[in-house]
Amino acid sequence: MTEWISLALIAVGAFFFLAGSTGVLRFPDVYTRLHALTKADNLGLGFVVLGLALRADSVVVVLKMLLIWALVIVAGATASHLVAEAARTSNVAPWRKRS
Amino acid sequence: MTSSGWFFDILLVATLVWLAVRALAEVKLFKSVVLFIAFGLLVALAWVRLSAPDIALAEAAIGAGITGALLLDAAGHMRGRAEPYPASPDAEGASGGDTDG
Amino acid sequence: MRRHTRPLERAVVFAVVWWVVAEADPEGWVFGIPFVGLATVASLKLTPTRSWRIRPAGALRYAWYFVHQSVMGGIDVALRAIKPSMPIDPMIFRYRMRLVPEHARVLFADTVSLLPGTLSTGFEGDSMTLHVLDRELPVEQSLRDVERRVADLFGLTLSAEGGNLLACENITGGECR
Amino acid sequence: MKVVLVGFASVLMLTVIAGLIRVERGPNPADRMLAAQLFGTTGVAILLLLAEAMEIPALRDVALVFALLAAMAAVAFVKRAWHPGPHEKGESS
Repeated sequence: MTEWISLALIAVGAFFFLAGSTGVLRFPDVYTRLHALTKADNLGLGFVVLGLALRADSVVVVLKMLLIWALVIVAGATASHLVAEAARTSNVAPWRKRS
Repeated sequence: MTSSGWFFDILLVATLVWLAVRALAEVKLFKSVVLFIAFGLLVALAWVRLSAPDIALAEAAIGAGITGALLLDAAGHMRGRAEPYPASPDAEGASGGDTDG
Repeated sequence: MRRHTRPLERAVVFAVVWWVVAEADPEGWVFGIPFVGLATVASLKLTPTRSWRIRPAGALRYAWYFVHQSVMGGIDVALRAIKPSMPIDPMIFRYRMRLVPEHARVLFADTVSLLPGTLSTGFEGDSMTLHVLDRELPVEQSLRDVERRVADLFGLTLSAEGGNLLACENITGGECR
Repeated sequence: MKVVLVGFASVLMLTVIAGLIRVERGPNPADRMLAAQLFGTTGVAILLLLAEAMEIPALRDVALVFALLAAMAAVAFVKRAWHPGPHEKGESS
């Protein structure tokens, strides 16, 4: 039972990675791509970590994976802020929907 | 384990070769550096598949990380100093934001 | 505000991190003890004093809010990315922050980037500029919520001014209304 | 079941390869850089899956390095490689 829940969680995680990559490819400018990358991939990694946590041998392994996840979140959010700021200060124009 | 991961390994090796060629052949310096960083990360994954986690760690930290940062720094210094290459026939056309070497 | 160094507190934090990273391997302490010491010295050199503290109850409330919101954010952007119609309508906003200390603003910006449809793109004085994926989203309400949670986490009070959202014509700010 | 984990790792590998298309296309240095960031996050997930499937706990240490690397590359990019000059602004749409 745990086995199946674990696999289902990892599958959900893989879905978010797929959606994130789809966004990076489909979205029209660097800002919207950053949206897709930071949010979808961090959530995907979260689900993968949860799925693997269910089959981990010890609590400390779970803690270590959570630590890695937290590190990825902090690093990812900060990196996306920096890249977005660099793009903004050099006048990379954001995409606008044509109305 | 080694037998069931063949699909992963084929994907990895094919991408590695392609990245190696692209990183060397690319005219735009900055793009080449990003391709190199991606290449380093995939080389680390290749060491992982060869059950050599210690070498993978060194490759990720030194090969992709520190070398990548140094190359990014160097690409930043190169910008504006060297005359840009004659405009290459490029689908992106006048994408002004790029750092042609 | 009281400033403190607390070397021992930092060493304990680093020791716990090492214990987790070494997966509780007792042999790991051969390297662990010297490196916990080095990390403590390095952190005291880099940030000699710190003027902030974390309130445990506020941290729990923040963590719950954060997990909930980042799940919503991930689902939101994933659906927008895979829907064939790709429903996005981006807009630049400027938000006047009610949080004053720098550490709180950094946490605020990082949290905002993981909320549904918002991405922080830098600070300008007391304001933060952000890119929003869909102008129909209730951005002002969620930003005010995040600020309140961050203030709760650090035990801060929000300044009376600010907390309002302006829509900008241009990426570099310019005219905002 | 280990086979399924490697299968998921392969799916993630495919998303990494999809991200390479963004590195190729650009058009802006920032676009290429964020694809490098994508490899960081996805690489961590691949390594955690392989650590479980191949039963090598040390792979989680490699994942830890991958996690730090994306941030390091982004900082090096913003601080060092991207000095916006007056002649190179804007993005062709």
